[in-house]
Amino acid sequence: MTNELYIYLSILTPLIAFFITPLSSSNPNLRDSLGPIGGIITFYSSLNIASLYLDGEVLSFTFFQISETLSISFKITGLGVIFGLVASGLWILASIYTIGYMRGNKEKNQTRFFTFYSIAIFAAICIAYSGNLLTLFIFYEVLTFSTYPLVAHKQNEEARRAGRIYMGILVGTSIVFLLPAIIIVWVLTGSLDFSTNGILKGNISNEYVPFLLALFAFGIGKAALMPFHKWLPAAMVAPTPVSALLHAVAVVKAGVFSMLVVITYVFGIDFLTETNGAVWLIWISSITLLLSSCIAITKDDLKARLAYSTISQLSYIVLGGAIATNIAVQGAAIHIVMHAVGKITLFFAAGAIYVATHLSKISDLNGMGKSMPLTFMAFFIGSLSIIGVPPMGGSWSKFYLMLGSVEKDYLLVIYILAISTLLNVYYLLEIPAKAFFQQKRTNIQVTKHPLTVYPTFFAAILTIILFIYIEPLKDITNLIFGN
Amino acid sequence: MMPFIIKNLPILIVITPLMFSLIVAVLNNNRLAWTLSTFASFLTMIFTILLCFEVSYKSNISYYLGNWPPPLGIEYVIDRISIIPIMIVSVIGLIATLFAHNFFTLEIDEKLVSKTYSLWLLTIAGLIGLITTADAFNLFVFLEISSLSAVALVALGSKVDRKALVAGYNYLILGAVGATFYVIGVGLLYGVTGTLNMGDLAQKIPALGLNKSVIVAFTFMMLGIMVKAAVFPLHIWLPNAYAYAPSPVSVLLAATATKVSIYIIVRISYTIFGSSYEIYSFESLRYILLYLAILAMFAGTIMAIFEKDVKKLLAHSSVAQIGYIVLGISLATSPGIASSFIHLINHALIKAGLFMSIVAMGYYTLKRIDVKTIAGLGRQLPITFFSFVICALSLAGLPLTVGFISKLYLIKAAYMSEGIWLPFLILVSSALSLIYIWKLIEGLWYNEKSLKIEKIKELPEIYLPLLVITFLNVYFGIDAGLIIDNSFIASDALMSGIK
Amino acid sequence: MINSFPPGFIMFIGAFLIPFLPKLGRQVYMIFLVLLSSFSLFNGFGTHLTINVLDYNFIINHSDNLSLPFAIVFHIAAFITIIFGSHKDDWKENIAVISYAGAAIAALHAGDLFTLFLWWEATAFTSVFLILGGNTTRAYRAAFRYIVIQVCSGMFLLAGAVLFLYSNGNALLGQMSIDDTSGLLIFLAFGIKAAFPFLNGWLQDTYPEASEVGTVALSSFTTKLAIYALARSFAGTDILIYIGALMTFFPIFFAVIENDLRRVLAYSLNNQLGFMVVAVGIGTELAINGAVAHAFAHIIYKGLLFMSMGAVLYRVGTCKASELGGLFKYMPITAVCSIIGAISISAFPLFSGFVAKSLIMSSLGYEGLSFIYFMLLFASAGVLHHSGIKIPFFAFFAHESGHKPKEAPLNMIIAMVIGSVLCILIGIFPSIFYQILPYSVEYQPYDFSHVLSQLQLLTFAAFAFICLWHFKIYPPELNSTVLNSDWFYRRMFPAVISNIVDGLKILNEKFSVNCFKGFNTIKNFFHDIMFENKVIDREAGFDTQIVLQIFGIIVFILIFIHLK
Amino acid sequence: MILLKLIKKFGKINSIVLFICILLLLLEFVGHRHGEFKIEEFLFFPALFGYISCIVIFKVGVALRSIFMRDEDYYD
Repeated sequence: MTNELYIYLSILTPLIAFFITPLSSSNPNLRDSLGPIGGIITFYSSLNIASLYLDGEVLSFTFFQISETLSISFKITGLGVIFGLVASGLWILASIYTIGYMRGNKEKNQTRFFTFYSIAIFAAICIAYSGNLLTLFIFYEVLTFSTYPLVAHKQNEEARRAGRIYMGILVGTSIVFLLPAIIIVWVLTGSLDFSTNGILKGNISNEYVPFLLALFAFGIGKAALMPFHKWLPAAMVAPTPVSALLHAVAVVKAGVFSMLVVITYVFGIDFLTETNGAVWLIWISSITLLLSSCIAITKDDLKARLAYSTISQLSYIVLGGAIATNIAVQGAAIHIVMHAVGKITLFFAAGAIYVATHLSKISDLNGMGKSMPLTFMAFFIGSLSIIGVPPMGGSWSKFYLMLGSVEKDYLLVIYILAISTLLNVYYLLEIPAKAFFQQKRTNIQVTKHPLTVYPTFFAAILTIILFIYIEPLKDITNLIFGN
Repeated sequence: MMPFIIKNLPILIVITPLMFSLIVAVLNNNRLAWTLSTFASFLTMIFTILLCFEVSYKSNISYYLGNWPPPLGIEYVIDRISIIPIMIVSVIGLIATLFAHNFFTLEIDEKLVSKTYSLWLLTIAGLIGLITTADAFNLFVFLEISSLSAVALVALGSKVDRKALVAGYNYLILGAVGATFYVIGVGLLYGVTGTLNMGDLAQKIPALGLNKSVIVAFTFMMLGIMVKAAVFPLHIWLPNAYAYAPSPVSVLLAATATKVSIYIIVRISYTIFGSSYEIYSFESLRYILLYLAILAMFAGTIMAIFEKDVKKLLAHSSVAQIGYIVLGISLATSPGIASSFIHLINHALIKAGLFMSIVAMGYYTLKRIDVKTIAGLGRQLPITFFSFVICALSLAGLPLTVGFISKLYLIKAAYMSEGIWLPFLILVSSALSLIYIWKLIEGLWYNEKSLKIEKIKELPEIYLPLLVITFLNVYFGIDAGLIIDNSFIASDALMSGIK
Repeated sequence: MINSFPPGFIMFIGAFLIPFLPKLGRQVYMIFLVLLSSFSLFNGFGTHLTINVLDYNFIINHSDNLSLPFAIVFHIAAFITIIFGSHKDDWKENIAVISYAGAAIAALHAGDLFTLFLWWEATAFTSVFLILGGNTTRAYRAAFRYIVIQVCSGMFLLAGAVLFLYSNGNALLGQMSIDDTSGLLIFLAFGIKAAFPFLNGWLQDTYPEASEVGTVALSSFTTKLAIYALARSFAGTDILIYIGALMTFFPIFFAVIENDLRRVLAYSLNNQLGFMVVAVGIGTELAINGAVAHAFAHIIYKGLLFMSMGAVLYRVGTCKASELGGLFKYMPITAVCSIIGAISISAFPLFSGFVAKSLIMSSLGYEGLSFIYFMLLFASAGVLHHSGIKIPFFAFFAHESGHKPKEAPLNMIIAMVIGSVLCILIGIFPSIFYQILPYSVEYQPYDFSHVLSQLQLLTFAAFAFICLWHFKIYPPELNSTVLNSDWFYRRMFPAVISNIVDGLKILNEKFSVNCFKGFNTIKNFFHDIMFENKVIDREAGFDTQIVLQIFGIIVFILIFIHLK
Repeated sequence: MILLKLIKKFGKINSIVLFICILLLLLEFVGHRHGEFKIEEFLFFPALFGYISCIVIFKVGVALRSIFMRDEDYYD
């Protein structure tokens, strides 16, 4: 029972922060400190959950039994542990950074911002620890809606349009595709609970597997599979901390996490391998992966470029799931972590640059490296991690994905990963290179806020640390398929 | 005293509002009228709750009016099925009554307010009577009571907008046509079977076999009620009636009137004609209903998307939602009917909440609100806005709200009997409904005021009922067991009658 | 503990302290790092460090007779480069140089493919800053092309390694075959870095764009690392002989017509790599020795030539043959060093090139590959032409250019002198030099016929040049760009892609316009029906609607009744 | 005398080179020069090979100019 306390703790902490934040609006210091404190508590309990999980303890509890086969319940799974750790751990970092950003940028409506920020984290944690598809879906939607006020934070016409695209695609796909998919599973198996070997085997005839998987894959719009990827660039009108934590970590990771969960715990990778149900997904995700990289090259807006890069990276994870071997799924799970840390570094850096100089175009960044060396250094390291260069964490996941695709004899996938790496190099390294090695064109006032710079740098260091301390992560991913 | 009450509960729930409506009609004090009406609806609700307990272990209460046994006298039947709409009517009735006071004083001539309350209670009484009665002709009587009083209520909106008169007139004509059709059907049946009691009818009809007049009777009765229930192509009266009626009337009608009519459809098709299910080839009716429901889903939604007046928009959305409910019925399976019961309840909660928040906004701004004037209101009225958002999301079927539960079960039922295409259509239409919902939420939230309003203070007597409804929307979205279980019990009971 | 890390590792890690050091301390610190690193060379052969991560053994430090000579010369090159660059106050370049050298040295000690990949990528990502350090827009663009190509090589390596691991169960860096996919991929990865024909564009494209120091560093490590890798994994692969022969052959002509002297050197570098590749392809002990010896000598004399050109660039600001000339008067020491480098590369007896190249030529002779032999002989004459004569001649002699620069700075001169001395020492004492080669082979380069043939060949080639120049047949150097294999990805692919994209854009525009039109029509249609209500006039509409409605109901009734 | 004239006409360094060339040709007769292949042992073979290759390289290079040479800022 005491062990289950950690689940309560990690879920309730952001929720409590959500309730306290509006009450403390008159005291900005108190309000802003709720984030880091909550983050630390959540992260601490997530760590405990992880260690308990590694010890082989199965934690679960049912929050509410709606009907016999329908319940809101939580259960710790290997994938969930990873996602929970990522979301809560980066929350600490992001909340510190957010303070710097919001204050440095003198944003309005800060209380509302922080309020919805914590509810979004709450939803993400709930997704991580959800024990069945229904719970997953519920908090998936909560996450969508709680991030809307953040996306539309600026409240101008641009934000409004972006908000519409955001809601339209995310809610639309989830209602039109995901919900029926869940219900089909429910009807077929009579259960929505996750199981380590999948629940569909024997309950569905083989030729319908790809179809059902398609409903899931396109229904989970947060995984940003083409053609439902537009929301991610649109959401970039949000303040950068939102893009950093939510659109690089919580929201999109919730999407790919759901994909992985569906593939492993609902379909079961053995079943997918047997039926060849996920082969089409490999190609769709590969196409997404390449196309979005190509689009990223054409973008001059820093955040838009990062957004397309995110789309491409998300496809790595979906790809890992689609290959559906043990090692590929592990690689995908590791990539959730690695990409989260890497991309948050990049977004932090972008935000820090924006706070300091109010520049958002890449072509304006020439020579800025002299004024903001730490930030651009961090950006460089983060880029390397995304590209997958050792000794940054991103190289592990790429390695695993490649191993997975070799195992299944998808040589083409290896080449696609390689080409994507080249494209990554091209569009990510351009930014630090411009900053360090091009001449400054105009005189730009630089007013840095320290709370934006140091978290950025710390996140960059984290990518290297993750390269070295890969073992614990590997231990967890080993348990994805049960002990 | 208590045993007497309990014995007579089935009639008490009808007679209480009826009696009070007579009392209220002669009062001059508006506030007193409101208090009495509230008391009456409160009493009705208490009785309903008592009735619930009664039904839960007796499962079927048969009450003979004036102790005349069925074939001759009028029988009232309360069972696990009918208790659901009764509950809806009495609960929503109470909340709407609580909510109504400010609006009636504002929107209606002072002299007419107490009369309005009288009509109001009469409507409630009529609606409850419609549900409880097990006599086909008595049903017609209540049908007339409820629709005539509702028409009058709608027409009272003329102080605010003259169009209410036309809307009321329209409603009257179509309501009369519907009722007439119904009574023609009843007459035909009586001619063939010689009885008006539903139970008797159900027993006698199968023996008649392929009798032309039974078919015609069935058709007339169904069509008559379908007009009342505003099933798709017969919905023309609804948007205007809802839109131009005084605000509380919109709430009451939107939440209850059509639901009760749908309940009657269920009764007619499953109880009266249910045992002759195969003879009358319910299959073909089923498909007609199914396609009409799909059309309703899309037509209602699309009309709502293009609509600018908010109340009318909600009314169009009601058309679509009625489509969902009818869809569930048309599946003719136990899960299907259960899902339509679930949605019956949930939609009542949703629509009540939506109409209440919208008319509240109209009240504060003293204006009919449309998509343009709505801008920025959400920031002025945080509580109302909050309730509106919750109910709107519930309408769209988002998780943790009742709308989700009903959608879940509806889709499950649809998938189980029709395969994937039907859920897909349902979901597409509900995704489309997001468009108009989002239009409203976005408009309310964005800060581009088009109305020049002083700072508004929200009134507790308006927002408290609203919050109750909102709370119910969320509560039953999580603790949905009560609704789901009862709906399934009801649908199982109905289907067992067929077999 | 520190000893078990591969040499170079300390340089790589230590590089990141540089920004925090004062300017004066940096150079000393860097040299200190190189010395510290070189101590690890005395560890002896064998595997010194493996790390097990995720059930995979990374053989981090493995040294043997093949890696040792490369490691030695890399250290020397790093040392010379640091001295050569010490006049500059540029921490970014310092980091790049030292970490690049460190990564290259560490790569030599990788015992498995994944460790190799690690350092392979590291050399790419550190060296790109050397090119960016050119600080021109051209350099900036070139750097991007460079890094993409290098990472491409890395990706081939990774893909190959993954395949290799999967099919063999291990990824030890050993003899491989190009017959299976993994081997082929790895071969291509090495081939890109070794600037095989048609994969060579990046070399001539980017090296001349770096700063004067950067080019020296670049010329030393990347390509020789590739030669090392080829020697390790593909020794004796026949196709390498032909590839190598082509490599020696083609760049000669380009070098002749190229104007930028550093680019001429880059072509020459390519040509020299050809000799090594041929040797690796032969794969006998003598040939491998030749390849290693040639790489060793080549790093030093090519470094020397690049340094002299760097000094000229530093003082004059340009390296174009058409704008240079007559600098001998002003930069005599540089000129002498340059000439020593030129003589070395041309393989005159008593200079390092001769003792190295003889090994390769002899091994060709032993194997009886006459055609290749004469191709290489031809190339040797070419080397003399473009590196031996063209470089010093156009820079320091020819016609007066009008530039009157100062002599190169002291640190450059020191670096160049060290290089020159090494060239001569190797040339004079070949037997000592031969001792560090992988295999102990008895070989005597200095015999009568050998020396005489070489001298005849070279002097007559030189004489031909003199004749051409004297009779004014030799054309003037022109400002120009010479197309190379980089044209494919700099011109052809972009053009093709932009054409396709333009086409798609037009298509898309047309499509979306039509879609929009269609959508509007539908929207208007609905709008008309529902609001404008063309069918039923709205204001007077209620009654007519009712009539319609009732009519509808009756129709329904009829339908219902006739349903059966 | 003829020698001096030649030096004057041909330049000092060039003349030295010419002299060395002649010397090297003469050395051919001092000892037996053997090569890796038979053809190498042909009289004056390395000298001729060196001279001719150099001319060939030059000719081919000039010919290639017309194909591969572009303006200096071709890529810019």
